[in-house]
Amino acid sequence: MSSNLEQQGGLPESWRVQLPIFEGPLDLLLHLVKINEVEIADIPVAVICDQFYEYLQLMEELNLDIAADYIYEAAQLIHLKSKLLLPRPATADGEEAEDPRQELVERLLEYQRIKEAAQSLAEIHSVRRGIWSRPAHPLELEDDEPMIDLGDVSLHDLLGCLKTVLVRYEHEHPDPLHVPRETFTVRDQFQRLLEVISPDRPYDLLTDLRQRSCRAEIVAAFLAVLELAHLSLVRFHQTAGGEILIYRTARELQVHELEAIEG
Amino acid sequence: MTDSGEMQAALEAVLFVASEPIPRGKLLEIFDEGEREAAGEALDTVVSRYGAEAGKGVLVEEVAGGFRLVTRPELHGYLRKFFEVTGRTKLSMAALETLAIVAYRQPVTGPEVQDYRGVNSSGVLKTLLERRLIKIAGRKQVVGKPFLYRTTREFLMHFGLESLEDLPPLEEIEDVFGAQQTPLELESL
Amino acid sequence: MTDSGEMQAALEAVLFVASEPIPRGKLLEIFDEGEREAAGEALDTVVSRYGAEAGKGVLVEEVAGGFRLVTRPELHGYLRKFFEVTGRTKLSMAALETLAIVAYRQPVTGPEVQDYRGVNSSGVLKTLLERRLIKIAGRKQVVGKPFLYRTTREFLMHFGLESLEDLPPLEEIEDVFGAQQTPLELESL
Repeated sequence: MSSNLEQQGGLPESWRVQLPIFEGPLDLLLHLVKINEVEIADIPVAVICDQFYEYLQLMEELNLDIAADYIYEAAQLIHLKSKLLLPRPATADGEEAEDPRQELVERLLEYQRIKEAAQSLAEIHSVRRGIWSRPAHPLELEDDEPMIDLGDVSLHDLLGCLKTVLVRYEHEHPDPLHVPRETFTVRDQFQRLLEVISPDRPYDLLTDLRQRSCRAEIVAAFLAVLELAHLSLVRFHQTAGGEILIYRTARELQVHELEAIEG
Repeated sequence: MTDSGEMQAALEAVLFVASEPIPRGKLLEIFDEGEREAAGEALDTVVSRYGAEAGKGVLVEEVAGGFRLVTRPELHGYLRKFFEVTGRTKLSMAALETLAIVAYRQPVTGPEVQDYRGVNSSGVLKTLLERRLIKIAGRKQVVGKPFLYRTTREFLMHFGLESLEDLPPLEEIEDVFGAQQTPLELESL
Repeated sequence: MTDSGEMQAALEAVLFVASEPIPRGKLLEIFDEGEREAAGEALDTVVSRYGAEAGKGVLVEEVAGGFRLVTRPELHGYLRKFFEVTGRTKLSMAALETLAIVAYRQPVTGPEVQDYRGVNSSGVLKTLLERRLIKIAGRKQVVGKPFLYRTTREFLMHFGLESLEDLPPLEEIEDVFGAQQTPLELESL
């Protein structure tokens, strides 16, 4: 049996024509066990691992999205395969160590049971899908709103109700309309001024400040001018008429200096 | 060819599920055209069968140009009694909403609950108190000194929670219900 | 003393009006205490009468711990035709697998479901929650406190089960690696 498998190696040709759709990596593994006609308990890891990997390559060729779940499982298989190549050390009391495949086998057996259970649920479902009950309408007996049996109320319902309340509350209490307040930063003003002030052309400070849109911007611009002076990036000259003129100095602005300014 | 028994069964099933009177013609449309005459006879059989049998609680009524199944009027008392019996374990949506507010905003007062829900909630709070899902936990030291409500141990048991800390945080609503619905700004509350 | 015919009629009327399974005890509560035994017999009569008659479109089923009236499944085609709806939508294999895990291994967490299936299952769990086939039943007291899921009464109703004990038995776990295990054949690897 084993030698057959080894010769067989890859996936059957028919696969290349019709790619089955699997519910997940475990489903694929079960399928591989089936087409190789082996017992789950006796799973030939090396062969299955190669075929699993080949399936993933096929998916890639077909530009199918390979879910992370498959990749994770492939890594597990490769790890298991390598473990099996190493001789197993006997345990202290001389018994043979646990079969490294045990965990995988148990998972597969459990998954197979679940698949079978799902299949029988599917059969029941296909018959019972045809059953109709009467919609609840208590015949004008009670003018009650729909009631839900306390036994059927779960956390999910409670969360649903909370969501209803919150959405409705928000709908009935809309946020007060607010005009976003423009904020002026010293750094913005700093950069703006650096661009307009030149070494050879006088720049009139008061004229600039008067052109600002509001008091907040004036304050920011004024602080920016002080900052420029502090860093020796500008020099001032006051005229006899009281005008304050600004000139750019030769000093270069350092990056860390800009970053230090309030943004 | 559909046999009469199956026709009767099909007609009965449709009448059972429908909540409004169905005109004869519409009822017979579930069968092929060639079978409508036989189906008409089957319908008459269903109607007379419901009328004749003893121990029937339901009859076929012809009203407003259609047929419908209704309970026999003289059984009204039993139905009323039944709804009293089942009503004891039922909660209205209003009660559930209130319960959700108390759970997430406890301790909370009646007026606060009313504010969240936009409607007077004292009746619902009373129901929840009777069901032992909430309890009075003191009074709030504000004008009027309203009662403060909290959820009970029964509440925790009902929802399989060990403690209030196990209540899913509000953000998890998105996980459970999906975010594609109305975007909810939780911070705004 | 209420005669059996009236009892049967009353029970039928209640079953007709209630749209969900009603436990036997609750059904009988509509009668006086001294009459409950006779009422029990009347109930059995109603159930067997619905089962026996030909040309019936409706039957009494015992499901989720109670009795309810439902249409016979083979009439699905007629109902679909009349109401022009597809009825219950199908459940995907992924949903059925997940449902099987929750049903047989409950209470179970999302990460555990993912472990059993080998694939991320949060979307499927959400679908099942929305269809009320499963519910959140608390949190597991482990790191991350994941939600615990259980099947609902709706699940029992959907699959015609009286209780969870009626689930078809899961194939027994074979003790593959039991004491007298065959030594592993290395050449088979």
